[in-house]
Amino acid sequence: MLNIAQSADEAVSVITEGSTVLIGGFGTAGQPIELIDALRRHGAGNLTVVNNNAGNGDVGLAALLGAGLVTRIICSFPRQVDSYIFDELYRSGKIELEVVPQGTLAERIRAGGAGIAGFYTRTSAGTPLAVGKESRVFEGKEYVLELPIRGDFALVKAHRSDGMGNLVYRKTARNFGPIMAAAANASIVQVSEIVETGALDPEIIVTPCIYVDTVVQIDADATHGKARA
Amino acid sequence: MLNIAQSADEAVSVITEGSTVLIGGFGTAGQPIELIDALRRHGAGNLTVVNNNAGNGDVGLAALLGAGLVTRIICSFPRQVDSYIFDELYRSGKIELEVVPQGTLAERIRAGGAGIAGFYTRTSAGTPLAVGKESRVFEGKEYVLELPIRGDFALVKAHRSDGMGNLVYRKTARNFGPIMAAAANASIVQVSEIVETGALDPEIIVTPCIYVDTVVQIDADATHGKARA
Amino acid sequence: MSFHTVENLDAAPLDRDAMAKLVAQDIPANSFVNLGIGQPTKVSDFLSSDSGVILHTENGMLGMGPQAVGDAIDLDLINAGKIPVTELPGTSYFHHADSFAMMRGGHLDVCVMGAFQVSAKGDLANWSTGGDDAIPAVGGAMDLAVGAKDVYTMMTLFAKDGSSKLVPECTYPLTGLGCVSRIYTDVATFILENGAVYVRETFSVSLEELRSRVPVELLTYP
Amino acid sequence: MSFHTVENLDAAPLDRDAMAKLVAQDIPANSFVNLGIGQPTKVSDFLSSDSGVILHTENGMLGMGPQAVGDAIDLDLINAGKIPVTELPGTSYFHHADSFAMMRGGHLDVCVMGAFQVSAKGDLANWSTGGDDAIPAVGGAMDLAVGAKDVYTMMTLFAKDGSSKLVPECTYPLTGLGCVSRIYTDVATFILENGAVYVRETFSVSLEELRSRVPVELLTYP
Repeated sequence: MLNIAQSADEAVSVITEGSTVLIGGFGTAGQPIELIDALRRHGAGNLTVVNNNAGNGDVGLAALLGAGLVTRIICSFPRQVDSYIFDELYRSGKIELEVVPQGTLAERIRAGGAGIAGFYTRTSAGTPLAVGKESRVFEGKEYVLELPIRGDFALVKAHRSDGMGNLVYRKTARNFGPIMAAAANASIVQVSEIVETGALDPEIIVTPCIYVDTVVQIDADATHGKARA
Repeated sequence: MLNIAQSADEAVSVITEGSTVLIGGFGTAGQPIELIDALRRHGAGNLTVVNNNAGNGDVGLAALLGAGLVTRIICSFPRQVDSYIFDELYRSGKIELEVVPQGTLAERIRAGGAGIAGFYTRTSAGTPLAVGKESRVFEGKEYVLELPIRGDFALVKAHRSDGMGNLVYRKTARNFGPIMAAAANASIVQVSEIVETGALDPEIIVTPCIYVDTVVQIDADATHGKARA
Repeated sequence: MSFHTVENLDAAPLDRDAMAKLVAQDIPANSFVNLGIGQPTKVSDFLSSDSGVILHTENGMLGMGPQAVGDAIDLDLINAGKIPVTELPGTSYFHHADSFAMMRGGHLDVCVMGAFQVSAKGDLANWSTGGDDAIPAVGGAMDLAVGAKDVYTMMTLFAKDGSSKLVPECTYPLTGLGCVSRIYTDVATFILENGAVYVRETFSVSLEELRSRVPVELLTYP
Repeated sequence: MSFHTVENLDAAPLDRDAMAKLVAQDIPANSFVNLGIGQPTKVSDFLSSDSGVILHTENGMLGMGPQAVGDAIDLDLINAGKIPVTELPGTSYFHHADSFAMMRGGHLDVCVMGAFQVSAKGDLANWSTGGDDAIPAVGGAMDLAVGAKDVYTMMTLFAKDGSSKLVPECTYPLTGLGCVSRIYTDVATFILENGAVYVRETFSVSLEELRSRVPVELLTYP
């Protein structure tokens, strides 16, 4: 049954030391920044974080890293012009990094939610990122065996939720949200608006409520996108 | 670029002898019956058909089988109270049958469209349907290696298409349509209505136009569902 | 959960409705549930609207409502048994791969299926009688068997020839290994835990009679 | 396609805009195309609106329009380079797993990427210079390399030290094996077919000069 939290701090209060946390977003689109900030305040440490990137500037995920709460990160593109907090942690050996091609990252998360124990992909075959991984030839081409990623928790930003936790997203802010919600034991979702159950057309729901545990409404004005239609 | 056919017969005229044809639908919901009938009239034989079932009564897929055009069928549930045409062909050795668990069938088709060369699933492990298949233990449990299914053609029924071939479906008629459209070299889709490009909300499109080759509008009154909203 | 074994010697054997009602009562509130085709479909008739139970149907719907009648019948809106159904507020639709990902990924709390045989270890046989002449057809049974957190089965305990369908090892082709957690039958309900079979209650028969006819060690709760 | 090798000795080397324009002209009409971040993004400026080319961006959009400016900027609507963009009629959105399934499944006709090195066999190196101190970061490059039917690369032909980036074997870490079909550079364009490298045209340099500086056998079309 959906838990509707009154604040981001309340929503993340269940996250425990040593958890694996899947964090949605690609750039600022779909980034659950209020939840990430609340997680930093919450202070549970020794976290493994799964995100496409490794933080920008000194806000959001970068600040979570800067607070020393993350010991391992799985991502596709850590190095950015303003990823200086991650860069410093990495170079000083304070954070462990697993780099995964972006599509393999997405498919591993999807597999985690879908009960797939492993899959073979062409991506990275013959490259340094396949070193140490099992590979196999199908129809004359080499494929790499990749394993699922699951999270204890997911932090996701969606556009709207109904009272049961059915979610819709907005434009490219959808990105990792649906697959992360499905791959976590408990999904915590910030939305711009909670609408009455039945107000969302069943045909347009992207994340069915079975994948959502906690929802918190964060005032749209406080989020970083343009005002939402 | 989308081909808009003027009739079901024109739409299926590209299908050649010996093709593998993915056919959508679960029961009558989402069953592209006018396309199936046109394929029977077209007469290309030695087909491999992938469908959840093996036909009912003496219409649609059952009639296609009855016309002797199908030499192999991959499905999850061939035997039904009124699958007498299939039953007779099977018992007389005139059709080859591959039975696949329904979820494995769906996931194999999804893999076919998604460039996944194989995946490990718990489904069927330890059962007769896993005999002859490779299996492997992950975290103490046995999983079966399953391979992708692709089609030369897909016959799909959707609700609406825009002028580019973006599709939306209707209720449980969605079933196999989206994954079959993605897993075929050429997808042929019957819709109740073709609307102007831009008339479908980008957030609600289920099958992006990249997966659709040919669309044909079939008068909604001629289809077997209730009049569509 | 803690149980207490009860012998209801004076009770009649459960008919199909009574069995469905018992299963419905046992489904935890707010569960996500899949009811297999055939007899288990009847369970929905006994789920109270305030139970919060949400029904999944593997052809691509979460939040399924009761069977549709009259004008509400829409052939685009059917359940896995191909029976027209209705949608409830909060329903969502998805394609087959997403629907079975939901099952296989372990997101459903309970599924209820019929059974030909269940073994003491929870192995399930419900898709084929293995006859030479049988046309194999499995549907979603194997996916449900491995996917749901709990698999409840419904069957008569004894076959027409009087033999027990709760067996040391299934002789019919298997649907899934070690997946069944509860067996609801006309004359007793069984809880399977850690490879052991407990009798939770009997209807019309004694434990002694059960033990004489079921070739599996039957434990009881204190 | 049949080509005819041309030496444009009097032409200037192509600048970034000219290279982008050439790539845009070569993309077949009505193709589904992904333009990599950085230099390839510029190709979209030269795609005519009647080309029918439909742009995919791997963060989850098909039918991407031009860069957004002013009031059209919406931070929920960005491309893979995290630049605000617009949507065109017929746009669709999807999640990351569906987006990369579209790539990996071979549905895109063309992708255009930058390159550090390309080998004569079409191996691509464009994600890491392999420095000891480098922080690895790959993004979607490896997925694009294996997914698109045709991979076009854009680069200057020679590195700052004068060495050729078209090489017998890549020395930088690989992005994908045998995936590149065309190489657009400032001084020449190359077509890779069946393990052989053909010069399609040169700009400012002669074939003879190219052959003296590029350590790969360069074939020509008649």
